[in-house]
Amino acid sequence: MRGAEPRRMERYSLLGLVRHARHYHENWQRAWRNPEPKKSYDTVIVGGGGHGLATAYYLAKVHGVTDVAVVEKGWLGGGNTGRNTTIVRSNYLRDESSHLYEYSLKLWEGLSQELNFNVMFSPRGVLNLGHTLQEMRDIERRVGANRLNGIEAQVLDPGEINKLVPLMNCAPDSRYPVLGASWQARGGIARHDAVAWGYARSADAHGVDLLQNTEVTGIRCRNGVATGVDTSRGFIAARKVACVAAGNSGVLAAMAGLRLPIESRPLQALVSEPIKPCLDTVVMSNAVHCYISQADKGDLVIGAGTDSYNGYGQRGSFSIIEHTLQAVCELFPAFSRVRMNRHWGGIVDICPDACPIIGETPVRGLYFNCGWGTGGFKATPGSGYVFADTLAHGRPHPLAAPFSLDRFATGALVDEHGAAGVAH
Amino acid sequence: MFRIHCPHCQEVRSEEEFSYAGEAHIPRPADPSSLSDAEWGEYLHTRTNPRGPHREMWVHTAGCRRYFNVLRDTVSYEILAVYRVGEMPPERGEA
Amino acid sequence: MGGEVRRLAAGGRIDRDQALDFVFNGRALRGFAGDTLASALLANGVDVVGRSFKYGRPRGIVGHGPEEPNAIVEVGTGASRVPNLRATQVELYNGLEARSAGSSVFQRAAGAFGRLLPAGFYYKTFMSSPRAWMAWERVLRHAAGFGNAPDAADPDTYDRMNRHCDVLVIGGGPAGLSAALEAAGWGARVLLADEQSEFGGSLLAETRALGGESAAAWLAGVLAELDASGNVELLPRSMVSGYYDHNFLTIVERRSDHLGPVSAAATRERLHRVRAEQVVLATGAIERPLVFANNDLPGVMLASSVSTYVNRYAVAPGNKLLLFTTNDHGYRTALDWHRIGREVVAIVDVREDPAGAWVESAKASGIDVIGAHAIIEAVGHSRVSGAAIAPLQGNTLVGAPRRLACDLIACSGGWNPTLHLGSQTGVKPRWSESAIAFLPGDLGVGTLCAGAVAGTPALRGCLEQGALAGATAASRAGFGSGRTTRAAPEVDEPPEMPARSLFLVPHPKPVSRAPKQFVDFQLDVTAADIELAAREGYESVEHVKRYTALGFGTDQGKLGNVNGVAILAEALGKDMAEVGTTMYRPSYTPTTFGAIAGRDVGGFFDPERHTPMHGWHTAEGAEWEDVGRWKRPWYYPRPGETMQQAVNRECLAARDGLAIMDASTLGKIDIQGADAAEFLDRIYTTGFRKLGIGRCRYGLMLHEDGTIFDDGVTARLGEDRYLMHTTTGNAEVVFAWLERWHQTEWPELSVYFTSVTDHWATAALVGPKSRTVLAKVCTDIDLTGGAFPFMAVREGHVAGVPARVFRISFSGELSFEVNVPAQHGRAVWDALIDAGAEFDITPYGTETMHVLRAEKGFIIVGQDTDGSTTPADMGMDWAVRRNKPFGFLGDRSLDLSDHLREDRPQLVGLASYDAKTVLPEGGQLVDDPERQPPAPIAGHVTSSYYSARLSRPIALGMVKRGAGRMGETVYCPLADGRVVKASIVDSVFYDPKGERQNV
Amino acid sequence: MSEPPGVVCRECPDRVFANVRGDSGDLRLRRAVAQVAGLDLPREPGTWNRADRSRAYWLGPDEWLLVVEGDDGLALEERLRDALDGPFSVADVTGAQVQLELSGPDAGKVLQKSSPYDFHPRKFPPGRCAQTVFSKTTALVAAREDGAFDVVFRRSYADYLMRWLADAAAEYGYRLE
Repeated sequence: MRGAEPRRMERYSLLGLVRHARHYHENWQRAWRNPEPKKSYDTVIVGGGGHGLATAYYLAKVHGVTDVAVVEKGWLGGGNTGRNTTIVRSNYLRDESSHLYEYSLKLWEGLSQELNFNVMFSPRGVLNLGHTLQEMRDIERRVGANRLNGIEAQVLDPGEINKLVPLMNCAPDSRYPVLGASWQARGGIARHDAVAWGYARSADAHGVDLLQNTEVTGIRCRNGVATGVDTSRGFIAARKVACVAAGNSGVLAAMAGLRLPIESRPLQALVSEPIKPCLDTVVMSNAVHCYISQADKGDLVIGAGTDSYNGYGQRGSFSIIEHTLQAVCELFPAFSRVRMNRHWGGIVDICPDACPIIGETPVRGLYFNCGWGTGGFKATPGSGYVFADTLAHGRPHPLAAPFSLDRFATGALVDEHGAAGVAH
Repeated sequence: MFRIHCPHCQEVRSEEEFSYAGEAHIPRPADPSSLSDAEWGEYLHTRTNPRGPHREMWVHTAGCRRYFNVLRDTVSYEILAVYRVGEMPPERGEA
Repeated sequence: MGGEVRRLAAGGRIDRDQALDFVFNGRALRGFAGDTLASALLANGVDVVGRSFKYGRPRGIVGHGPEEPNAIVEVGTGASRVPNLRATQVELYNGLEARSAGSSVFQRAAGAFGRLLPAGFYYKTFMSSPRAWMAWERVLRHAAGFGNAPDAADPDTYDRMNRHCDVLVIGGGPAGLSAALEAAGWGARVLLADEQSEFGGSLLAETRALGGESAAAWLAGVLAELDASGNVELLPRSMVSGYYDHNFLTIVERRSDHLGPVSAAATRERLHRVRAEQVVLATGAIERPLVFANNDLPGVMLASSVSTYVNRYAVAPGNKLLLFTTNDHGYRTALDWHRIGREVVAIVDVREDPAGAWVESAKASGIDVIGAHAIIEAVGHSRVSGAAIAPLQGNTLVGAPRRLACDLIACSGGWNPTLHLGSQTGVKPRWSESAIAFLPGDLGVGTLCAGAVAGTPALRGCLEQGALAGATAASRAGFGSGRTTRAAPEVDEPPEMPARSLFLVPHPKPVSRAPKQFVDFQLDVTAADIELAAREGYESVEHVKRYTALGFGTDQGKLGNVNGVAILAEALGKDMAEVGTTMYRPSYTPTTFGAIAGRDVGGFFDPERHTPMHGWHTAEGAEWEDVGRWKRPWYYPRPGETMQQAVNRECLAARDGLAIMDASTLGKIDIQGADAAEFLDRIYTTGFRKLGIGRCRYGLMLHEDGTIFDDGVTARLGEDRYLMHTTTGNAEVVFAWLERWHQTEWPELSVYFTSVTDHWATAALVGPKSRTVLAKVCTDIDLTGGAFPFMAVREGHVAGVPARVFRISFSGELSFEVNVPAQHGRAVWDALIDAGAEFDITPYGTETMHVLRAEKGFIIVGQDTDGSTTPADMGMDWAVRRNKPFGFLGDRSLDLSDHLREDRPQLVGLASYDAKTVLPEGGQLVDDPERQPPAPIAGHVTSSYYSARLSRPIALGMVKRGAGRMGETVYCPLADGRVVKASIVDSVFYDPKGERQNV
Repeated sequence: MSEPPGVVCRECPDRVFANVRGDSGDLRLRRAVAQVAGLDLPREPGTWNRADRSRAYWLGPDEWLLVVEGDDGLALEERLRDALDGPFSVADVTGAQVQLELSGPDAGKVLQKSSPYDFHPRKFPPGRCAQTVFSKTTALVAAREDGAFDVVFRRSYADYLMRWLADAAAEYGYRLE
C-alpha cells in the first residue's frame, strides 16, 4: 500500500521567507506534484476538495496507506471548499453530531501546525441568535447538551451580545428582537482555500497522487464489488473507491447504479467590499435568516440560504440574496450603505435530516462521504479523519457509525434541522 | 430567477409566485404495510437528483395554488416542459 | 497649488457657470457641474489619490469609469458615510467631502519589506503556535480594508421596482442607442439603462462627426427621439448589476447621490428587477493597460481615459505625454493631446513598422512615432517624470534602454470587452486571437451583443451592429421583421493597421527581480506574483486568483484579469483559451446592500399579522409574543406587576373566575365534500368517519416519516362539511399539505379546502363563570351541559352577530370559543368584556395559555415535540387508530425499527424536589450529576412554569424510557453550576379526570 | 396641495365575499351562481366578470371569489348553498378580505413596486385579474375599465399593506379616501 516515494516537504516559516526573499522567491518548492495517473491504486478518492484531500492525508499519515490517488475533475478545492463562508463551530444539538463536529474542531485548533500551512483558523467566537421564545428554548437546550458533551458553550443576553457586537441592532422594538444567543468562544472562521492547499501539500508529500483535471466518467463494479473508476484520463483500478464530491454525490452514485437520499441545491453567499474591522465575531441568526463574519481582508462574508429547488448551476435565485441583505440591514442598520462586491453559489448535497452520510454502500468497496448540506466546511478535518479510518479498516469509525446509509431504512435519523439552521 | 408557465393560469409567471415541491412521479405505495423498512425508506427519502433533465413538482403558491409538473434541466435551468399532475412529460428529455 | 491648474480654457461637457466647491483629504478644491470627483481632482492637479493596499505605494487615477482601481474614496461622514467609492464614478456636487481610503502605518512600512511579502506569504508564516495567528491577525486586520463602515443606521431610503420589457438595452453608447431606436421603432417596450450620468458612452468624448453633425448634436437628436417615443424608458445613472436565469436582470439606479446629502424623503437608490424578453448587451469595452516596471506610478493612465478627460471634462492630466500603444486606437489620444496644444513626447508603438492613416496623421502633426519599442519602466517618485524605452523584437528586448522625459504615460494595450454580464449567466467567454480579447460566449436566443463588447472596434460598425441587434431583438420579442429601418450615420474612419498583443513588457531583469510590474493595481498583484504562483504549483487560473488575489478587488479585475491570464499562460506554456478566465459574478460593480434590501427593512422587514382585536390588546398594554408572523398578546401586565405576577393573576382568573383570550390566530380550514371524512381519515392519525354532526375531535397529523407535524381540533359542521383547526404557526403549511395530497395523490376524492383563518375572529371565554357570562350575550344557543356538551359546536348569535361557538378547551376549564366573522370581531370582543365585567373578566395571553395547558399535560407541537418525535414518544397512542382501511400518512413509519426502540425519549411530568425551583425550559437532564463531561443525557425539559393554582413549579420533559420511570429522580445541571433535582411524575398535574372542562 | 395625487386609494367596506369551488364545467354550479349573483363564473383563467352589484374573479381552475356589494355574507353563503347541487364548496370569507381601489396616473407604478407580475396595459387590460405576490404577502389584483385597479388581500395583513402602499406611493402623492 505504498504510493510514490515520499518527498521531503519544505518547511514554511518566517525564516524561510527571509531566505527565499534573498533569492527573489525563485526557488520555492512546488506545493504538490502534477503526476501522471498510475494504472491502479489501493484507494481512489473521487473529489479533490477539502474533505477528499483531508481523507487522503489521514489515510497516508495515520494509517500508512499511501497508494492513494485523489481524482479531481477541476482544480483542488474548486467546489464547495472554495465557495463557503468558512464558519467553524461544533455546537450541535444531538450527541452524534456534536461528537463528530467537536472532534473536528479539536483538529482545527492545531491544523496549521499539523500541516505547516497557515489555514488561518481564527477562533473569534460564534453567536447563534434567538429571536423568539421557542428559539431561546432551543438555544438553552442545545447549550446544555453541548456542556454535557464537553463542549464549552454559554447563553448570552442581549446586553452581553451588544458588547461583543456593538453595531448589532438589539433594540427590543425591532420586528424580531434579539432575545439572546448561544456563544461558542472556540468557534470561528478559517481561510477556506488554505485548508485544501495545506492538506494537498501534505498528502502529496506522503506520496498521494493528486490528479487534477481528471474527471470521473464511470464507476466500475463487478459482482457487487467496486473495481475502479473510468476517468477522462483512462481507467484507474482501485481496491476501494471513496466518493467525497459534494454537489455531485448523486451523479457519482448513479454511475454505480445507486440512488441516495440526497438532493443537490444551490447555496449562495456574498461578500462586501473590504472595510475596516467592525465585526469581530461570527453572527448567525435562523429566524432573521442571516449569518455574517468579517474576513481578515475586511470583506463582510455573508451566507445566504439554499434555494428550494435542485440545481447544479452554481448560481441561485436573486430573491435569496434580497432576503439575506434585508436581514443584514435589519440586524446591522449601519451596513445598509456598505456595498456587495460579489455573490456566488455552491452546490450542497442535502440529506433529509441535515446530517451527512459516511460509510460503505451496498456496493462493496465503494464508500461515500457526502450529504454535509450547508455545513461541511467546519467538518473538513474530522470528516477526513473518520472517513480515512473507515476506509482503512473497512468498518465505520465510531464517530461515523451513526451516519451510515441504513439509518434511512431504520428511521434512526439524526435530526439537526434546528442546530444546522438555515445554512451555516 | 425562473419564469414558469403555469398550466392552470396559462400565463408565464415569475419564480417568486411558486414553490418547489420535490421530485415528481413518486407515487405513494398502495399498501405501505407490505413494504420492508428498506423499501419504505427508499420511498420516503431516496431521490433521483439528476444532473440534467429533472421531473419535478411545483405549486403556484401565490397564484392558483395548483400543483403541476415541470421538466427542468438542473444545469442550464432551462424549463423543457410543463405538464399537469397525472400526465407524463413529453418524450424528449426522459432519462 | 492654486486652483484648477490643469483645466483647459474651453471645451468639454462641463457647465462652467456652475462652480462647485468640494473638499478632498481636507483640502478645499473647486470643480464644475458635469465633473466627476476624478476629473475635478485631476483638474486641480491632485496626483496622488491613495496608497496601495499591500505595499502602501502612492497611486493616482488610472481610468475614468468603473475600471478605476486606485481612486477609492470615502464620501460623507457619520451615518451617511459611504466607503469604497470610485472617484471616477462620483458626480461632483457642492459641498462634497471625500477622503482617500485609509492606508495604515503598517502598509507604508510594508512597502519597505515588500520583498518579504510575496503572493501567499501569509500561508507560510504566523503559525509558530495555535495562538500565534490570533495575535498576528489582530495586526493584519487593521491593515486590511479600505474605507470605514458607517457607524449608525442609514438615514436614507431605498426602493424596488419590478419591470417588464420586450427589449432591455444595456449601455447607452453608440451601439446601445442604435439598438434602442430600432427596437422602439418596431413598437417594442424598450428599457435603456446606462451606468453614467449622461447617455452617450464613448460619444461623450468623441471628436469625430456622425452623419455630418457633431457627435454631441447627433446624440441630442437620438435622445430626443427616444424620449418622445411612448414605449421607451430611459434609465440614466443605472448600473446593470446582475444577469440571472430566464432573462432576469437587476439594475441599480442612483437617484440622489449626485445631489449631495438630501432630505430623507428622497429615495437614494432604486433597484429595478427587470424581466426582459430580449437583452441587448451594448456594454462596450475597457482599455487594457500595459504591464511594465513601476507602471503604477501616478501619471500612468489609460489612453482612452486621457482622451476622455481632455474631451469630456476639459482636463489635461499632465503636460508632456508619452503614448505607449499596441494598436492604432491609441493614436487618437496623442492627436487629442496635440490638438489642445500640449506636447506629445512620442508615440511608442510596439509594432514592427507602424504605418497607415493614423500613423500618417500623427507624423503630419509632428509627433515622433517610435516603432518596435516598448516602455519598459516608468521613472519618478510620486509622479511620472520619465520613462525608459527599449527596442523590442517579438517579446524580446534587443537593445539598450534609453530615457525619455515626460509627466504622463498613456497606455493602450488593446480592449477588453465588458462581457461580465454575459459571463454571469454561466456562459464562459471565448478567446479570440484575431480580436486579441475574450469575447462573450454563445449566450443563447434571449441575448444579443452589439458594439465593442462583441469585439467590434469601429464606431460605424458599432452603430450598424447596434441597430441590427435592436431590430433582431424586437423581432424575437414579436415586433417587426428583424430588418433595420434606417441607415447608420457616416463616420470618417480610415482603415486600421492590425494591433499586436503584448501582455507583459519584458525588462532587462527577469520578472522576479525587475521592479514591480503591476497586473492588478488594487490588490498589488504583480507579474512576479503570478509567476511565483505557477512555479509553486498553483496552476489553475482559479488557484492563481486565490493565491495572489488577482481580480479579487472591488474592480473584479476589470483592468488586470486578461493580462494576468496571459502572464499565467506564458508561465505554464499554455495558450489563452486553455487557461481561460475566472467566472465573473454579480455585481458588475459593487451594489449598496440597502438598494438590494429595498424598503423591506424596519417596519417593513416582515409583515406583522394582526387580529381584529389587536387595537384592544395594545390599549390594554399587552406584551407581545411573535408566533409566525402574528403578534399575539403574551401577557397583560398591570402597573407595577412583574411578568410572573401578571401570569399568576391571569391563570387564577381562568381557573377560578373568568378569563378571555384572543385565539383568532389559530389556523382554520373549511373542508367540504362527500369524501371529506375519508380525506381526514387519511391525513389524521385519528378517525373522523364516525364523528357526529356538531361534534369535535382532536386530531394528530404526522409527516410520512412518522414524526408529529401538527395537531388541533376538527369539528363536523354538516354531513359533508368539517372545520379543521391547525396550530398558529402551521396554518399555511397544513393548508398546502392538504391540497398537495388531494391534488397529487387522491384527486378522486371529492373534497375542497378553503382557508378561513382570517375570516373568523375567535375569543376563548374560559373559567367557571364563562357559561353565565356568555349566556348574557348569546340567547339562541342552549349553553347547558346537557344540550351543549363538551367537544361540541353550535351556531347562533353572540352580541347580535352570527357566531359559531365551540365547547373545546386548551385550558382544562369550562370554556367556550366564540367565533364570529372578523369584521365583527372587535365588537363582539368588546361585548364579551362588558358582559364579563361583573366577574372581573381577565384577558390572558400566550404565557398563561401555556401554563394552563401544561397543568393539564397538553402538548404544544414544536415545543414539547421536535423533528424526531412520534406519537408513541408523546404517550399519545390513544390518538392513533392503526386499523383504518386506508391507513394514514405516516402510519407505516411508526413500525420502523428505530421508532420501536425502547430507550426513546418519552413525555413525562417533572417536579422539582424543593417545590420552588422552576426548571429552565430547554434544560438538560442527567441521571448522574457527578459525572464529568461527556456525560450521557437522560432527557430535557420542554415546558416549565410556575403554577399559581398548584402553588409550585410544574414541567414537562422528554426522558429516555421516561414512561417507565415514574417516581425516579433526574438532575438538571444549571449554567451557574447548581443542580436542580427533580422527580419524574405523570404529565397531568391538574384535574386528571378532566372534570372541570366537562361540566 | 393643488397638484392632484398620483395615487388614490379607496377602501371598499361595503362588500361581502364568498369563496366558491367546484368543477368549472359543471353547469349546475354555473347556473346556481348566475341565479344568486346574477353573473357567469369566468372560465377563462385570469379574468373576472361583473354584473350590477357583483363580481366574480377567477382564482384557479376550480375556484372563484364572488364579491357582492351591500349583502350579508352568511346569507349569501346560504343562498348559494341552497341553489347549488353536486360537488362544490362555498364559504363566506367576508371577514378574511379587504378590498381597495387604487386609481390615479401612478397606481400602476405602486403595483409594480409591490409585485413581480406585469401590470402593463398591454399584458393586463381591463377584465384581467391575477393572484400574485404582493409585497411580502399575496393579493388579488384586477384591472378595471376605468383604468383603476381592484386589490383584495387578507385582513390580518391590512395594517402592514396600508402602510406599505402609503409608503410606496408617497413619491407620487398619495391620498387615502
